[in-house]
Amino acid sequence: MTLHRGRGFAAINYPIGMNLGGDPSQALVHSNPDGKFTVTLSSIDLGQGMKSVTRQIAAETLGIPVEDVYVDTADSDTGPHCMGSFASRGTHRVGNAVIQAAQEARAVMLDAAAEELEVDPADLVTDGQGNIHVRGAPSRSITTMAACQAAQFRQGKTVSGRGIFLIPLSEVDPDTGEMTPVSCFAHAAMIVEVEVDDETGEVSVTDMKSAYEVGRALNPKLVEQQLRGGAWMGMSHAAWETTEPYYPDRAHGPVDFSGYLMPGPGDLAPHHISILERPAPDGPFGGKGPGEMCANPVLPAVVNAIYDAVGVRIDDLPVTPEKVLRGLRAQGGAKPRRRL
Amino acid sequence: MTPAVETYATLAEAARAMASGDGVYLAGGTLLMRAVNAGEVPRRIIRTTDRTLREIAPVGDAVRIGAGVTMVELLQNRELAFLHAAARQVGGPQIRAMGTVGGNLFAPHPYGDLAVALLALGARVVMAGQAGARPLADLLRDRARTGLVAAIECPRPRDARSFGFLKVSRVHPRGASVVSIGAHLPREGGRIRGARIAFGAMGAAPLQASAAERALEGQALDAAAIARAGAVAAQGIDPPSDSLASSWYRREVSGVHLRRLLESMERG
Amino acid sequence: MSDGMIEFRKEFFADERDDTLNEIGKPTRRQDILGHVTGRSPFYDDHLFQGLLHMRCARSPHHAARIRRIDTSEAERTPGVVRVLIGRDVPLNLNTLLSLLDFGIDDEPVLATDRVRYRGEPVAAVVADSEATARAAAAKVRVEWEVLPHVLDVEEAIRPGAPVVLDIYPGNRFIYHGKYDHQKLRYGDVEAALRAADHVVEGRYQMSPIEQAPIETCGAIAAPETNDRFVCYSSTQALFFSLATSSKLLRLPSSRLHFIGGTVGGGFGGKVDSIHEPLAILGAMLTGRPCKYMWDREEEMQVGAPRGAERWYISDGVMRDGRIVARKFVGYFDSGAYTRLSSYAIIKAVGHLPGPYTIPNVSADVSCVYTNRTPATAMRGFGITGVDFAIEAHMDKVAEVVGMNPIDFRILNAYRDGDMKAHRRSAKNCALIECCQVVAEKAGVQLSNAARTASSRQGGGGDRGRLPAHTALDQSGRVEGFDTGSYARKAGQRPATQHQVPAPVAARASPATQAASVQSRPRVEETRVAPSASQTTQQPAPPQQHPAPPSAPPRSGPIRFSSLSGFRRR
Amino acid sequence: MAKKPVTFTLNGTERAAFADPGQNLLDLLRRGVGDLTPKYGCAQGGCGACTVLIDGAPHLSCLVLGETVEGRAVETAAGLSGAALHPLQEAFMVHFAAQCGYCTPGMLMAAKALLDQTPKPTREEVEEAISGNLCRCTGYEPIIAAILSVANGSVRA
Repeated sequence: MTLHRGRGFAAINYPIGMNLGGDPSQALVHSNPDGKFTVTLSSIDLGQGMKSVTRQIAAETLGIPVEDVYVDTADSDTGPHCMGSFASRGTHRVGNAVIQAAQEARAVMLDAAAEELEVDPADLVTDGQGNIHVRGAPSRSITTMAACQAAQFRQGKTVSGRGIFLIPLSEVDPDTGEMTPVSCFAHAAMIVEVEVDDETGEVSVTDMKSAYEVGRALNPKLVEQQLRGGAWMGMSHAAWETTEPYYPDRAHGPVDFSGYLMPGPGDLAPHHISILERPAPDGPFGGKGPGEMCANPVLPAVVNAIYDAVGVRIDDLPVTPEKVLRGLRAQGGAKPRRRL
Repeated sequence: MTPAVETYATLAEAARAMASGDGVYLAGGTLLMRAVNAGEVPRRIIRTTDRTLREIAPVGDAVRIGAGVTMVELLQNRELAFLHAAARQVGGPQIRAMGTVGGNLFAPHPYGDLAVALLALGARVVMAGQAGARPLADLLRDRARTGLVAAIECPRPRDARSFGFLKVSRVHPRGASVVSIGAHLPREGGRIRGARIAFGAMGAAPLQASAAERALEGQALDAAAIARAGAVAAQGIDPPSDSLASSWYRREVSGVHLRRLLESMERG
Repeated sequence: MSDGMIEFRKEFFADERDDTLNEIGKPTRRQDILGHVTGRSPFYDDHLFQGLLHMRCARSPHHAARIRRIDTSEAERTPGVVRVLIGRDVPLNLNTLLSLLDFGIDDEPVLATDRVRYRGEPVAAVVADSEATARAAAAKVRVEWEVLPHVLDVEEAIRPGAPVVLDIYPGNRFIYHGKYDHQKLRYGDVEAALRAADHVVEGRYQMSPIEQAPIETCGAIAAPETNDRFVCYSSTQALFFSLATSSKLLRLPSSRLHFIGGTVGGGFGGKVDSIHEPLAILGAMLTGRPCKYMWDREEEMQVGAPRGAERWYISDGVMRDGRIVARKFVGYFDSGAYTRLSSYAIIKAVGHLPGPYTIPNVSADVSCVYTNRTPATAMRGFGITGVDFAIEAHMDKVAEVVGMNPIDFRILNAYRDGDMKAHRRSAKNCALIECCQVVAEKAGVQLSNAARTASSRQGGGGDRGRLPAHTALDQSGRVEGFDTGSYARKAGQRPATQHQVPAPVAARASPATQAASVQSRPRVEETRVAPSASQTTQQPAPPQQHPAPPSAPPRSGPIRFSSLSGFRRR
Repeated sequence: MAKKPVTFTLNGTERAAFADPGQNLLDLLRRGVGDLTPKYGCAQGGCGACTVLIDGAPHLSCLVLGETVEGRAVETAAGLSGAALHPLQEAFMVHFAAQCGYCTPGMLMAAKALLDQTPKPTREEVEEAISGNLCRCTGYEPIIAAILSVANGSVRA
């Protein structure tokens, strides 16, 4: 037996959001009398961190600490419309809606503060710690709590805001496919290292080195969650998963997790991630959406690495030991390429 | 549609209750409760709290293992160290805490890794209410019509190095078997006497690789014998296809894995 | 910020970023993390109801069959069964998901009445006082089947004489723009460029069907609420999508529906289809009791829509120096028995081609093909993952043919700011080259000098930014008699029948500019943010009579107003 | 058809419930007792989302016949924390070891079972201990890191 090592490369870009019906999302923001804010959405947190990233976006925009914001979603009686959580659209679309709503609420808060401080609201800034003060004169300040209280108990203002984000539908030309599919793209490149057993066709992924360009990592830990978990899923798509192991035949479709294969904790490969940030001009603070593209480079990188290791091209996913073994048989054994 | 659950204090009572044929015995639950959850509900679920089912005791050259002993209990017993490699490969920690030795004999393809080891070791099955024991191989040939298993009597390999176990799966550390192999190769004067090779996931139930056994019988465990055994490993075996592997693949690699197991045993 | 496993390369594009923000960029803990680690996060099944009923479906064992008769009497007699629903109990038993966005023809029943088109298609839904009873009774629904021929492979399905999956699509392909049986991409003259290329490299790639496999299975619990409404706790990924679908199928105004969700045990695209909500609500409507419809794991894996299979053929024309001069795609999405979202995935895929590379001649013919398989739907990377696999596996082969290092080869062909893309918009905000460089550096791969010094911000545009002088067009796959919604209506006309719900912030209207530019003017991709340049109340067009497609099923009533999008269809 | 009374301790408190014939422990805990922390993921023994400890050992509550816990001690994630969080919970927060959170209660119980027996596990032992629990979001790495951080007393970011 010989274990053959190989490396494979892939690079991708990824469109953020959809070109469907304008792909809109909305947000409402309002403050309690004590200056604690609620963001109301109907967006879904599937684990990607919708509640958390919109909370940070709202806090940044309002100019208050993140602890002073709570995101409430998704109750159709209170949350305004959102297309949904898919197509890597959440951070970008909902984030922009939240910015707009928070800007409107912030403007009221600053108006209220200005009235209390008897200054021009245009001269006011927030310090992100719960205070509003005159630019260049920190002593002339009021807390965000006092400003919101004043707005609601003395001045008769609702400290609230409404936001929507919409990219009008771009028609698609039937003859040329001309369209504006989306407004921004995320990027990734990856080298995957594999070991291939030339007697059994078994493949193990032994290392991943990636670079992901995400616009801006609004929360670096949430981004890391997506990239790490997503690359695991990409590896899984490459060499484990299928509902139809003998596609297009429908026989032997798995009905449980013994038959539906995914890499276990003993199959993990170290994944060295580099994050690049080229802000999207229309993204919330430049953010794009890392949630889907993270998986994509792994699939081709794995098959390219297998070719590098033993010279067998697997063009049908998933890679199975059987496909590799048949490929090895067909070419009379391993033919390492070692191009990388 | 809703089962009657009957709990008996003794194995004998449970065995009598089973005699009518419309009951299913509940051991660790990992097989039966899954079926119940999926709507395959027997009229009667029969169980016993009989402690003797949990006993492990030496019987001559063999160890008698109560059918109700779980994988975890087996793994905690030093007398049964020769079975640990196989028991450790059954399911994840939860399944090992629940699944029993008796239940493993009835696990459908591709499960039943412990049974593979037991088959290779020539274990015998003690049925409730019956004197004596019958070969496990008999029970595995027809698992549908059988009584209630009280215990397994498993011969202890005289030399720990004469027994080896290997499980091949596509998910680690817990995955169902592409193939599992138990090999018992007792040696007398350097020659293999009474070779037993068992395969799991190569048929509806664990089965013996007779051609490989014949190839090894009377031979020294050397490279030539190992190669011959590997080459004939799948002879006469028609393994099933499933989502883990096709029949073709199982046939192709069972010999490779057998060879690797034997080589590791040769190295000791 | 680097612990060996992750690093932030702040030196790239630093001049385009303001890194002095308060909350953005901080590793703040998740808002929901305490709920998660204490097990208190409320998933849809974590709401308890007194007198909860459970729903299970009886399903087709055949890939394709005519239904002669459905006999539910034995199931109904089962003790504990409260009600058995069949197709006629569904107020509007025909839907296509993207009808909410006026895209596609209604094609899929909630419960099949006369035909089944995939193994596992539901024909009846049993509502009973326990899950076990519902399961047992579902097995007692008797159906007289007349088994029909079926087709499981995309390329077999489009051959003449193949069994027709959906009568409204006799060629087993979705119809785009009422005009073609596939979506076209035409940019330059691919055939001429392939002839002129030094090498032509061809490949065929197959993406497998994949289950989203969230650990929480899909489902919904509906209950009568006070004041003649229904509350629905749901695992949906799209609250208003599911609400609007329910509203349409149950003929209930959206104001009578109260959807609660937002805390979902994984989705990955598998919780968009809005299968459970309408049936659970219907169960509650017809019994007056809370009703839960939840898939078990086997249903999740074999009945739940997977990421569909895709087959791609790629032909590249490449010059000896490594420049790709032509790339041609032929793609088939296996949509399964119904459309769900595959029709749109193809639009998304076509807008993505030829991947992140600047290639002067590109064409694609991509078909949404119906087969007698489980309908496909969205999954992480929908429309992109499969073709990216094909493109990047192919790139590796082409790099080898021209004898280049695979990373040098990517960088040589990478798109840069100002380049013209095949969908006829200028590229901007590119960063592929930098990602390639960072990976090469980390892996110790020696790049050529040109690749090492390349930049996404330099060298693009100019000739690379111009549209091709000539684009070869054709009429292959032309069909007659279809009109599949506003998405399809491009052919010079403006969308005819859409209304936007006037949203409060959209009051400051500016004229909508949806002008069609077929293949002339390049446009920079720009986002119009609603308040500044929003598309708003367009004039309703005069009612338009759509020609009925061949043997179309009866459409769903004269007027529908979607609470999701406000689109109206006649 | 009669329901059977079952008495057991749940997170240290004596509880009584009526089990339906054939009812699994997962359903008994969730609907009979109202402890919603064990989750339904498959009812096949494949995902571990329903993991509870019975007499200290990890079990798949979906495969345990409800009435058989009579007299036994059942622990669920609901019992992990009182006034303070369990160190594992703290570690899962610090290490971002949960995304959707659905597998988390079962994962925590599998980890607790490990650390109760083996306070200083190796990475391989951690992998083994959580091998019966599926996570679809994280790729396991942060979960392993969180568990190891408790073992080596360095719950840290």
